Amino acid sequence: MQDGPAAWLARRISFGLLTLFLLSVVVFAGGQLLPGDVGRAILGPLADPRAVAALDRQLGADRPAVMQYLDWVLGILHGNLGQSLEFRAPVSPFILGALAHSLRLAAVALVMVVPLSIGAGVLAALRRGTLIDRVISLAGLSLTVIPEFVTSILVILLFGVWLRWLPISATWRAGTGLLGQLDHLILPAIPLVVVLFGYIARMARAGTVEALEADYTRTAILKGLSGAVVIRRHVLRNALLPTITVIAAQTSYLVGGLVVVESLFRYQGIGSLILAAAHARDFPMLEAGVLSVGAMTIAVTLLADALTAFLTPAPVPGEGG
Amino acid sequence: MRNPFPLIDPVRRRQGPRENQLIGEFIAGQIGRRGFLRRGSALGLGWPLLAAIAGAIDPLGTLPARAATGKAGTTIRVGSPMPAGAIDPVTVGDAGGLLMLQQVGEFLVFDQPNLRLAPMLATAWKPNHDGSVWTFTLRKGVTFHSGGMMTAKDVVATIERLADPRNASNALSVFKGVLSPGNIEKIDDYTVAFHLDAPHGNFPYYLSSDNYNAIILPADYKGDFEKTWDGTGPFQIEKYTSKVGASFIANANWWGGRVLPARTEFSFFAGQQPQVLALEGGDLDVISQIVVQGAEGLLTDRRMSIIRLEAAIHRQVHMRCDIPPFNDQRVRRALALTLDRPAIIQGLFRGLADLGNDSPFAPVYPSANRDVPQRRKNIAEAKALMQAAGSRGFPVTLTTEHLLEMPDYAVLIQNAAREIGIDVRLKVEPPAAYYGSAAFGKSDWLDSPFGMTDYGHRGVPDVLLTAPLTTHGTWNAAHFRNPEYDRLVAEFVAEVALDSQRRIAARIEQLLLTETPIIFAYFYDYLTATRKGVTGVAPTANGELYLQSASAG
Amino acid sequence: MSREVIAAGVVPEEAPQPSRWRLLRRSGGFRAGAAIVGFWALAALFGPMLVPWNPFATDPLHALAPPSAAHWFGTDQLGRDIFSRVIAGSRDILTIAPLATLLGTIVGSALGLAGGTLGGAFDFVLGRIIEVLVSLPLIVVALLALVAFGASPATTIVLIGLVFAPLVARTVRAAVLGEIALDYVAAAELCGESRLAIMFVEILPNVLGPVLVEATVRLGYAVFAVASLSFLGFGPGPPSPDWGLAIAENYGVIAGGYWWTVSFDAAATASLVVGVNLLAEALHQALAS
Amino acid sequence: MSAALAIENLSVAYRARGEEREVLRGVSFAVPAGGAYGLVGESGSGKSTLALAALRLLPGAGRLTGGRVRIDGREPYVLDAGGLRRLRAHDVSMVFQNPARALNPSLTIGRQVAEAYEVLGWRRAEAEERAVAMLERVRIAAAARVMASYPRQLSGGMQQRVLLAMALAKDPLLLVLDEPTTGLDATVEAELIDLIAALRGELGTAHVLISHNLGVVARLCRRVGVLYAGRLVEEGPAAALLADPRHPYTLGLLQSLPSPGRRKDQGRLATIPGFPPPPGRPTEGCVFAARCVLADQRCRTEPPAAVDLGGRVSLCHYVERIPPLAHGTIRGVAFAPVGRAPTPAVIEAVRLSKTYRVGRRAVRALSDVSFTLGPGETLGLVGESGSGKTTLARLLLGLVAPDIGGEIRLDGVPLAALAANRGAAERKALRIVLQDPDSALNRAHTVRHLIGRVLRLAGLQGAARKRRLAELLAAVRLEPRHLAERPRQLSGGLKQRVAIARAFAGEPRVVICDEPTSALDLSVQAAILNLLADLQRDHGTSTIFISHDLSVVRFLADRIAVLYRGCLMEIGPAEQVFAGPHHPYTEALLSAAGMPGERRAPVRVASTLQGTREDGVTGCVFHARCPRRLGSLCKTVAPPVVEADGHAIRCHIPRGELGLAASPD
Repeated sequence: MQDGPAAWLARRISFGLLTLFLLSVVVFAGGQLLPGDVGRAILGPLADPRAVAALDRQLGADRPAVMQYLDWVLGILHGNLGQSLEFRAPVSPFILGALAHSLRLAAVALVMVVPLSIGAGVLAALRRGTLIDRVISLAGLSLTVIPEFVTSILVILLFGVWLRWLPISATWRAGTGLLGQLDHLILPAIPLVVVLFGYIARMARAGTVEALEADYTRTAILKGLSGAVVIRRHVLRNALLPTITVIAAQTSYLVGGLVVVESLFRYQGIGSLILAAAHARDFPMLEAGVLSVGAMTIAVTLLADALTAFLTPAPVPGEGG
Repeated sequence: MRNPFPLIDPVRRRQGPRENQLIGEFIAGQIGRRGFLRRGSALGLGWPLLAAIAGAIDPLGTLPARAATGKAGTTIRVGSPMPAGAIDPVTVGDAGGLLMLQQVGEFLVFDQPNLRLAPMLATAWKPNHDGSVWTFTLRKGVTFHSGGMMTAKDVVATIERLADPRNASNALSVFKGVLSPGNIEKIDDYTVAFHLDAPHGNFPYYLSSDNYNAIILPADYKGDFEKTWDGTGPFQIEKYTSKVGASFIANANWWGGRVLPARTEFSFFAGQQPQVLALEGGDLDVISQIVVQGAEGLLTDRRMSIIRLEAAIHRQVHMRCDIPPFNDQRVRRALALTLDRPAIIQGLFRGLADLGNDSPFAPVYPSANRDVPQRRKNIAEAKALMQAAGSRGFPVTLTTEHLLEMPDYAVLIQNAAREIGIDVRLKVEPPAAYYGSAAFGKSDWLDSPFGMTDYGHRGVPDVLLTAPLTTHGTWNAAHFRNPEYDRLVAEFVAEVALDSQRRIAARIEQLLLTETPIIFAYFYDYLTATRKGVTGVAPTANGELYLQSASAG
Repeated sequence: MSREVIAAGVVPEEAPQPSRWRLLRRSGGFRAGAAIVGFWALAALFGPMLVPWNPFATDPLHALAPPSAAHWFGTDQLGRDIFSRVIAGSRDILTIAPLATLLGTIVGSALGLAGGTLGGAFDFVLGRIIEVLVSLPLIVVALLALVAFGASPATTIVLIGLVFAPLVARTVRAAVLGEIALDYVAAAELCGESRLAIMFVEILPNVLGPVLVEATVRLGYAVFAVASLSFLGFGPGPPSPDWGLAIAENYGVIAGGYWWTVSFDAAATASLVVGVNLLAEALHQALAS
Repeated sequence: MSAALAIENLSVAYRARGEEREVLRGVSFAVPAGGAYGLVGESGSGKSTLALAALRLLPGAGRLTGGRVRIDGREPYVLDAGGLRRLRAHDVSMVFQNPARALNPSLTIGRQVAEAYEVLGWRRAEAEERAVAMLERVRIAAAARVMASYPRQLSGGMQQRVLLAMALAKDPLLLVLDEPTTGLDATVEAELIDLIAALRGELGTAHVLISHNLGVVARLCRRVGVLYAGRLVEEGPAAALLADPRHPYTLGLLQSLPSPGRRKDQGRLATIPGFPPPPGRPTEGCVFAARCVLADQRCRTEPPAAVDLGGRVSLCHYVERIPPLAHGTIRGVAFAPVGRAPTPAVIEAVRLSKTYRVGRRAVRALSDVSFTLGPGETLGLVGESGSGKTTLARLLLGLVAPDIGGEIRLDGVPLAALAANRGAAERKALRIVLQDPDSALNRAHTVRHLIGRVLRLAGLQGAARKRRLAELLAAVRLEPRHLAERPRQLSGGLKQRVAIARAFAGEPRVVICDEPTSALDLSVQAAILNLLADLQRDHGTSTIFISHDLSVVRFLADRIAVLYRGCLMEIGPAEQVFAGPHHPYTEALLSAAGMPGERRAPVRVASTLQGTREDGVTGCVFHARCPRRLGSLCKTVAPPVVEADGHAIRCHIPRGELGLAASPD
């Protein structure tokens, strides 16, 4: 926060916008390399070439690519995300719907994993060197790297097919209450919890160990404060700060990276939407999907940095020298 | 419902020409069940014989008349493929899209599972002397969901819309060279005449449920089907969410009588695996179509029941006849002889398929000829042919799509070909990349010397005979040019009478066995899976699902 | 002894620190990780020759047979021996993942070194590229590229490598900035050493520790990504015995009781990634101490 | 009244990588109620472990292997958790070396100090009132503002005062101070020492002070114990022990201190050969035998018994042979005094200034400094942290460019501002030896590469290079076997020798030494100072010796310059600067750096709250803290520079009235 919070915020936001623009150009360039064309993608392989040409003309997919990109950018400036070629309908309802789905699943996963992993991390630190510490560290370490589809299949089999406790497909029937929706989201959230548990627990443990061994904790103990007060007032506050950044760093994965889980649990998240749009060469949908994930990640990272900076005010400029 | 004809053929051998003529017309659906019974008895055929033939050929009778047996008012939960893009009767071309249309829309004629036509929105249809003009009489008292009555002007407008090239209709490839825009004549409010470009014996199939774009829409349809969902069928739209699912409610004033279930719910799936798990997990009652490969679990699961429909779904393994290494027909025949077809059927489909005899005439087609000897695995003959052709084996790349069981079938071909020295390398691509722009020179499908392509079920073999094999066929991946073959196919297509169709079929099958441009190893059954206790679910081999008499008990 | 000599007196050395390599070898995690990864590496190299059945031979009549004496892991839908395929299946993942990581680490380190030492515009651009890539999930980037360029081992390697490069660069850049703050860099500059010499002779040796740790961590992620990509159908095509592909083809069947078609491939994938991660963790501990 | 702290036969060991390493063995001493006991020892002697052991604060790996500790009769190792907590809440306190890390960064000072009172039972409001009172008692100005600020907003001195307040809140029986003032500026250290002494008088708390600085211990403690390699080698009344040591190690320590007036031309410093042993090395016999002048076979095999000398104890077989050693003159080659006339100056700095931009504010690190350096001459540069001495060094080396108007001339020829733009010869002429050898030497390279590279860059090849390398090794007293080793394998002293060898490798004209010895142990420091003096004599190199330690500068420097907040306060021949007249700031520095045995009237500067920098001040930068301030004159008018035979002073006060040093004894 070298030159005051307002300037810092402005700088970070401008960087964010620049990155988003860069992102849209990269996606536009990438989009051109997709094989086949929209008309063929909709009408199917055996459709009559004349029909394909007519459909391309109708959708305007036959215009030069740069024109399509410029129109799309103009649209963005007027706040409309453009028209999906494949569904011939405005893109925004699809994107918002998919984003809402992804955020809901991400929220459920976070609500399950954050307290669990931070609790485990702090416990492991408080009991460092003992068996429980090794078990938590090893579990965190190995679970984190197991690909989601391995855990998902295990979870589907165990809870969905054999025990039948929870529904397998994560898409709830229209009109089910919040609790009903939650019921559908627990199974797909489990693989995410398994992946994220390791990251957060390890960071929480490292932070707590560092705080426990810090001099200011020794000062607190020497004041004769009780163990609980020392932990609560001095250790935890400094220990859990870095975990905020770690959790924020998982945003792009949590929001857009769950293509595997979405396909297994039949859940229409933003990741699958982007992949489908790529297959169908639905350029506006693809661009809007990628940018929404990008914007979401930048926003959350910005928020996390601001929160961290707020909790530990940076040194006053002009110190030392 | 196995192949009905073995039962009938011995009977027919004992009948005279006129009786056979009648049976042929009844089989070809040119006369209704009651007409057959009436004229058959007039010809002196005994009542028990007539009933047996009628029962074998048309067990369902006209669909609606079936007695509904299950519990009323239930909700049927169906797993179906994800529709590709917007639901639009004119452009739809994928299984997911057609299933949605078919829930609300109806066709003039219904192509039953036994490939027999039954009246739907048209009560009767008859050709003129040479089959170049077909006249349809429409059913009275049919209302659209939006309230209007269905009359000839709606039918004319609908078919006109499909035949017009400016409308990017998927049905263009069906009507090409058959029906041109402007030749549809409204005789009166309930009669329509179709003037064809050339005589077609099987034209009614082109307006049947076989051609999924041909659901009848109101004349004033403006192209916004996803908002109106306006059809005449037993169900009306309740809610549609693209990429997620759809739900329909019973249509109280459906012309076909009572609709048993209160609601039906469709959930869209990107692949078969999640659907199988959902059915096992109790989230679904029905899966519209499953393929044996990957769903073996359902076949042996006591809690599930499988509906099997014999069908003409098959894989065409083409070998380009115009360039080496397959320009010599002896090499092509040698390769065809390496395949152990019964073992392939057992391995890939658990036996749920018919043997293919390297021609489009699937056993399910009434016009297919039984007498042509079935090709079997014969390595000795194959090696002899290779010797005769002066070839000691060669490397070649088999290009195919990553779709259902095709990659595994390619692996089986790879191992079989190795027995006569042909070293096959596999190139498996996503379907979109395999088809490319679906034009010669710009598509792996049409350019590769050795390729495998998936073909869906069709009510009649006509399109399968013309498009992939005739000299100017648009799908002629094998680059097969044989004037003799072209002449025979033109003759077959024009023929109305079933018996003459079967005579021509025999000569076509014989020609293709010698030339073997394309290997047809199997025609696998169309399978629908349901939970035990779910009754009245009526699928058809081209992907439709009639649920008006279904109940989730 | 004159005081002069005493003053210069022989000096007792500090107890030499136990070499990091011996420290590493003693840690349990390293031994376990090395055993697992070693096994799979051997399987990848010599597997196809040693396995009881030809992984590609099909036997449709004995498809989906349960584990038996003949077929230890049972057979798959085409009657192929699953045990042989699991052993042979390690070859794909163990060629693509390490090569991708190698590419990513080399390019990443070079970028990180340059970014850290040059600073200014280059560093700014590098920072923005890193931000773009971090804001996009790895899987989505991979899928988009594979859809565009068509899935082949080469594209996968280049793709994962280039996606990892900026992430490696970020770590290396941080380490380089740490080194630049030390005086020996200024001392080198004063002695007139060239910028390149400073980067590669002075700084690089001290940054190799973090690079090595980052590389092993990236290897874990690479294996994770390659397995996921082949599960989604973008890995090697049939008839490859690749684990992700086998799981994708068979997981629908296990509900019907054919559990063996998926469990051994899944166990193999899980064991490999855990093994690699144990190595990374042990290395990290050894270098950090 | 039982002793505030009684330690009998205490032994402590650490578990590291499987083996058990003993750090303390058989330490016994007692501190009466209200007493003041000093513990002296170098790094690795175990003094901090002793303090932590006394309060049962040993880290996880540490373990008490023998002996008993009693605080006011109660035994911390016997008390249960509640008892221990009560002991800490009411009777015992400790203050550590690094104040910044001992305060919780995310809580305000007020919260942390009030907390100490809340433990005693006061309610929040009452506790805060008492906290403010205690802050004022430790002489913190604007206590209310400090209560609301965060720890890192305070200077080192301020932070230590807050910790002291926290420690004394409970009015403890025993206060343990572990290196409380190390790392602080001399003037700040002096103020803190006075404060601690005053508080002990007022509160009657027993103090145990741990330090490696004999001066500080002499000023505060009545009794002193000397620790070496985990054993109390000597113990007794402070004054007697420091004046008349009865153990070779204590004697060696005192002799290696550049005592007042000692100068390089009067002969080399006495050094204790070798280096302090790393903690936990098992030794039979006397621990000091390896480095002791008197050591013989008996010392190396038979551990010495404690010899009682009446109120004093010494752990040595030959106690009686120490006094004669103390009075013998130390032979050694004296340094020929350098020719006074610095004709033509090697280095000439003209009006050097440097302004750093920090965010929106400009901080003037150096303003208008000019001086000359003759061939073979040593210029001592003295100043506290923030005085700009390091900035000056970086300017000379060309690592940083001076503000416009400043210029550096080598042999009369102006040098380019940045090293990059200077010629190879010019770059070779200036070399630097830095404070922390770990940072200055690339830890990945061997010693051969570190030194050899400079030679290669200087153009020496093949045989010439090998010969030069051997010469340099001998010059810095390194063995050829060290060539193959990496910095990680060498001790602090050895590493600094390598750095020095590298600096002298290219035959530089000027070597700048920036605090070369402040990171080293006392006994090792002397050897390095002798080495620098030798090299300078042998190579005729001019040196600029930067340090905050006046005694070290006095030993080496021919001329001394005093810097304060970027301004040159005083410059002149070493003797004249030490004798006086002094600039008020120099006077305060000299008084703060009081040597053991030197009586000097305490002159203290007023302490100001860090961060109240008055930039752009027109008058003297020292006016805010100057005890001899002439009202508003110093604040507004820039002081003139008055020069008399080479000794210039920048001050308004006429030379006659400036302070003079007391007669050196």
